[in-house]
Amino acid sequence: MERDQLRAMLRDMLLARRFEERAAEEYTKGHIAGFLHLYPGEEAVAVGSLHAAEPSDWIVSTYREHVHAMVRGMSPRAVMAELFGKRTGCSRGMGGSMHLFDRALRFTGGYAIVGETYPVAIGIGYAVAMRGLPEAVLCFFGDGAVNQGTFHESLNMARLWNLPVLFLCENNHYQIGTEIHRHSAVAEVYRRACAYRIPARRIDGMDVLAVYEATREALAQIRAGNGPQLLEFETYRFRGHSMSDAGAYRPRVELEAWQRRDPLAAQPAAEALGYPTQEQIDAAGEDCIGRFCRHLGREGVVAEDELEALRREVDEIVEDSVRFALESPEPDLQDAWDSLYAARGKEVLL
Amino acid sequence: MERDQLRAMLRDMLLARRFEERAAEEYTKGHIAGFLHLYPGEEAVAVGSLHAAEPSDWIVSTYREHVHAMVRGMSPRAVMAELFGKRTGCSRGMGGSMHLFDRALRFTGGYAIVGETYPVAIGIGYAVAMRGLPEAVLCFFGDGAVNQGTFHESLNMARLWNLPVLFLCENNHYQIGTEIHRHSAVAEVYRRACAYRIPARRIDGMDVLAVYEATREALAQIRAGNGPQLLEFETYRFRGHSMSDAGAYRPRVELEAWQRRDPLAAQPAAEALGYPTQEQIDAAGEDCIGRFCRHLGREGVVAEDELEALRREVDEIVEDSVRFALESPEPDLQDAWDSLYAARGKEVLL
Amino acid sequence: MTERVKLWQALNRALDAEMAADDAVFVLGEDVGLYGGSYRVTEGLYARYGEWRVRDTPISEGSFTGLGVGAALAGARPVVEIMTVNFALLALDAIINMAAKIPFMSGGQFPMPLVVRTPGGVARQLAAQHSQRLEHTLMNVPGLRIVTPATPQDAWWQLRQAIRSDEPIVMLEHELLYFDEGPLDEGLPPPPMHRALVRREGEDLTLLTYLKGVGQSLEAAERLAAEGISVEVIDLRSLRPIDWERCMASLEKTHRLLVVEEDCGFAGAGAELVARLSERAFYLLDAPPRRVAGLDIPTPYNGRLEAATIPQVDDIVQAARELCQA
Amino acid sequence: MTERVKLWQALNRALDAEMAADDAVFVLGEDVGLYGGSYRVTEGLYARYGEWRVRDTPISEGSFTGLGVGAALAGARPVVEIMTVNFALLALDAIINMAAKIPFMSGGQFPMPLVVRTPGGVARQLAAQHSQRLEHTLMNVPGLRIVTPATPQDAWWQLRQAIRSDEPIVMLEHELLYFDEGPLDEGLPPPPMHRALVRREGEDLTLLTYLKGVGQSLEAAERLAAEGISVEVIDLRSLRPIDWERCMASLEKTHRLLVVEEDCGFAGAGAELVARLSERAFYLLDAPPRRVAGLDIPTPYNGRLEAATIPQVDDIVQAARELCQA
Ligand SMILES: Cc1ncc(C[n+]2csc(CCOP(=O)(O)OP(=O)(O)O)c2C)c(N)n1
Ligand SMILES: Cc1ncc(C[n+]2csc(CCOP(=O)(O)OP(=O)(O)O)c2C)c(N)n1
Ligand SMILES: [Mg+2]
Ligand SMILES: [Mg+2]
Repeated sequence: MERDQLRAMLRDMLLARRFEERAAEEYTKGHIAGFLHLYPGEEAVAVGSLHAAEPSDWIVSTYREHVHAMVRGMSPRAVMAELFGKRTGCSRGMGGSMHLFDRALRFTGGYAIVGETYPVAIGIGYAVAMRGLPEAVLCFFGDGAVNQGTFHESLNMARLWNLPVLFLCENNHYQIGTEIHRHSAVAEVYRRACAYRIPARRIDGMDVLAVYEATREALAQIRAGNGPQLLEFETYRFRGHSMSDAGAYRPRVELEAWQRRDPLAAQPAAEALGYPTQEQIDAAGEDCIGRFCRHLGREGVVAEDELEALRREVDEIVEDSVRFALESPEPDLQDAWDSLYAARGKEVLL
Repeated sequence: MERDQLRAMLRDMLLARRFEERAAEEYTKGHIAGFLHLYPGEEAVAVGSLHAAEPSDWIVSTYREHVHAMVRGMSPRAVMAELFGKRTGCSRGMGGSMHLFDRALRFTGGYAIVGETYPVAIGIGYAVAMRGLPEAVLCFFGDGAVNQGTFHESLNMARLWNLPVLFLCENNHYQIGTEIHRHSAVAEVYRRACAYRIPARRIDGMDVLAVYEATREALAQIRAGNGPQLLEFETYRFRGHSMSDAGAYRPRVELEAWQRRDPLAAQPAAEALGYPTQEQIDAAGEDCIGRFCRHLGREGVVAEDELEALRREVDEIVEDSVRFALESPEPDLQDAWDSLYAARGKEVLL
Repeated sequence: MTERVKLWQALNRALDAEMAADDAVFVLGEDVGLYGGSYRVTEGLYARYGEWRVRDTPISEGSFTGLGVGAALAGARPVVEIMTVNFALLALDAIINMAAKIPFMSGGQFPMPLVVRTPGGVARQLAAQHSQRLEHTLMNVPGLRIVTPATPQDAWWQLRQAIRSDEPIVMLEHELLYFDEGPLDEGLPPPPMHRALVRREGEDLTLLTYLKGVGQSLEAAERLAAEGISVEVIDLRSLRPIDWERCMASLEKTHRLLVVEEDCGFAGAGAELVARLSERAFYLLDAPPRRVAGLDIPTPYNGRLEAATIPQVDDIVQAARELCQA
Repeated sequence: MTERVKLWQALNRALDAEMAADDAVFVLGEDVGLYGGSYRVTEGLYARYGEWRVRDTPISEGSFTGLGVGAALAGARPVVEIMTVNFALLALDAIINMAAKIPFMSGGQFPMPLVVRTPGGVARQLAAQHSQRLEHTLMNVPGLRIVTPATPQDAWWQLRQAIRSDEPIVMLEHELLYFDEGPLDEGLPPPPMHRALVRREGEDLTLLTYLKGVGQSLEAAERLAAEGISVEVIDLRSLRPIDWERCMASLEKTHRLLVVEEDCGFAGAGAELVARLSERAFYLLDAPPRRVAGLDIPTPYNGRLEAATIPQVDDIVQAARELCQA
């Protein structure tokens, strides 16, 4: 892989973590409201998979999608402003945290009803396949979303018509407070794909390079016309389900064990954020991002001082996004009506 | 198996065929209206499976359920009268062909929205399991119904909580006009159960004894506390989907090939109904009901004259049901309101 | 040139015309292809346009309606057929929470050129689960538009307009109207999609209705004319938006309001009609407004009872008579 | 003995009381068990009654609501919690086509002792997909009953009554009321479940409302009293059936009707209220009836805009003022 790309991935991961922690702060201050679902712990999934996608591909995501949006190319300003409900937000302040959209980036939302991403994704895939285009659709969902009927219905249709859809499960083992063994009769999500003859693999979602490679291969298969694929990424969220969830249902030891595998924990940044120290992580043995970092070091991609520089860059970007959001104007009611009727054009209704 | 039971099964199959053909006639005469989904060709499934059930078990069926109701013990009178929309019908004329109910028989409907039988069945199973009773639920559905989201959702919960539910797929290879390979990415329905760790088998649904044995074994497993099971019965409907369907989408050769495997075609009765002759069937080789009949002959269960007698008995029962239905009174509007508010009892609303 | 065609044929021609004109248009639903559609609406299109543009689906209403939403996001123009509106209960998340909200939630970035066609109403003894009417549920959804063609000419006009619109539109069709015949002139310029049309002019009473109610009301008006009661029958043609100006203009003349609807009366489509016009035309009305609507009971299978639970011409005649005496 | 409790606590106690009294009663829904319920309503019950009677479910609204239907058929008394009403769109087939119709379709053989509880309404910047109001949809379903407790006392009474009823009942709760405190006397004998209650007597104006509208309307009435306008505030407590007699009695006194509802105005719950009362109280009304309702637009995320799309106390005050001047 290109050195620039590796660096870009590292940068995106650092940005993602910083952005989300900062959003949490702003939530506490009351600048952000509603449900706020944060991504810390899961960065390797969005970063690895979206770096493997082409600009002509389409992205469909959930309510936990700030990082997907930014890795896809949305500016942190547009995302933060949307979280603030400002007119300069990517959805003009109408959508908020759970409904990020960007037509130019083919980022088609931002869905907050669990299980909606499947039909949207196969619909886009259908439009693509009908026209014979070389595009693919990346469809994100959580482990809890797998039990929604639309999973079943949509995967069946995806295979039946060989639609170019990559199903990406962010298996963080929890459906809010319900652990996967308590919500799924089969806890290995990838095994469910057998009911539709969809090729599927389980990947270590804490290993950004493994995520990247698996996604690249799956997309290659899809572009070769072989129909849908499914990837399950095992990961973990370090925070509560949303800002209103203290996460008391998770054993403390479980949280700590996963934090040791944190893709970012090996970074100096981790300390500042209060995550385990380098010593603790080293002592914990197998650490997927430690491996990524050693790799980066060995290849001379990122030296220690460069890492520091990256962190500073990322900090500044996030601070800038907060300033931008704070200073941006609020939308007015006319913006709301315009949003609702934007597609009406010159159509005369009555 | 007891000789009486074998005879009873044969009788039920003959009755089923005769009843349905007679219902078709009455439909043509205008005594029955609405949708009328008939069962000819599939008798071995209902008869084999329901003979294996206990009176304490629960039955949940679809809109193609006249035969299930009668095999379960509902009188042909009550069923025919319901098809006629009469007050003496099992649902007082409110439900009609698609909504047969009988509380005493634990026959809980008659559902006309495809995919509804699963949640109803797991609900009954839940109530049973919560109380630790030795009862099981038989849940019928078609091959087309497998693609409804409720299949997925319900099977997951059934396994998760080890509910005592037997899922019985009547795979007649068609969802109205859509052949199974055009509606299901995996055309072997039983294979879909793997996504829920539910034990599943595919059975020749034209072989009433195989259906019976498989059901008995599955129910034994369920009663032993091993959780849900799924059986797929391969079968075929000889008529259109409903009375308003001419069935033009099916290749003629396909229909004939399956008629050769008709569980009833080996019976003298078959000729009278215009189905293939004994010679044609013998020439066709492998005929599952021919085997059943040879078995019955070999064991001395049913001699040729007894068969004739059975046919006459069945004819008379069906004719009686038609007379009864014709002569029965229609419900009035008060019956309708009483049906709606039957459960209100002494409750004061306002 | 005016021909006489059945309503299903007018829909069929509208689909054909739009599919020929724009290859972004495609149709999907259960048995719309090889089988030709349960009410023949898509007959012949499969042979003509192939399986990608006329797609037979599994029984997965929630997801194939959602598929329409996704396809619309990617620039296609899907026409989803939900075999009957009874199954639309399984697709309401796609219609209400996705199709109707995405354009808004995206700040206006994404148009939603989706049409959902679905037959409904009380047909002939299909019993409670197959006699659903969902007018009211869909009417309360901002972002959605609802059209209700009652004639072949409207079916032709409104389906073409709906396909060309960039907003999500539900077309409610009535199962008993498909085989009704009426004039169709393909060349006639269409009125706006949501405009109400006066089907019969009258002086004494404004009768608002839609779909199957139109024919029944015209029949009732004919009989009432013989008694000297002159009824103005307005076919709403659209339930969201509603052509209030047309309704008000009529009330200014007649001062009496009767609504004929097939759905259950309590909180049905007629509720909004009566409510809004009571608010707006309060000083115009000479008598209490009235609804002739379905009874508040699930539909019985028995034929006579079924008929007793939905408006009949007699009911309309009687209500109109009483209203004019009030 | 009267205590002060929060509305969620009253619901919690009602569940506890009924579960203790009858072991056929069980609760199910997402995170109702180990987690204790997203709005704390089921807190403590899991520890007390175990997993079979307090069941955490997967995200499968359609099927676990249907599970409730099946369990009710087999004699259990399920209380299904749909985490929020927004997800009820996925469960409408179970509620409308199953729960509400089975007793009827079976000719009255099967009771349906099912309760579906679900929080809804516009809360705090949850955006369009999470600010759904489904009053109108459920109101149009014969066979269903709908209660809307606005106080801890009603929550306690109505949930217990609902669990004891053999008909399917949907309890709509408002997300912003759970943490409101109010008096609860567990021993007080309950009024009938669907009876409307006058929360404040008045002479000039009848104000009908429910859920969050009750508190807002009382606040408005207080302000209006200072201006000399005397408002009778009626908490409907039930949207199906509606206590028409109570409404009529009030109108006989006040001759003016104002409806306050949070759902979108077009074809919302208020439509039936205004329509029916315009029909029945035509000769009583001195001024056009009026609705203060949500705007017909999906709910924006932005906080100020969100507030602008739903009724505020100011809106009620102004509407009442104008109505009394009319
Ligand atoms: C249909 C539906 N039911 C319930 C919810 C409430 N809810 C929001 S997120 C969530 C858990 C989803 O878990 P998962 O799919 O694993 O995603 P994660 O949040 O873990 O990323 C639930 C139950 C919802 N939004 N939609
Ligand atoms: C949800 C829903 N969608 C569509 C229909 C219309 N419909 C009735 S039966 C049927 C085909 C069902 O096929 P299958 O499950 O194989 O059962 P079969 O009729 O072959 O016994 C369809 C599409 C329906 N009743 N319900
Ligand atoms: Mg999860
Ligand atoms: Mg079939």
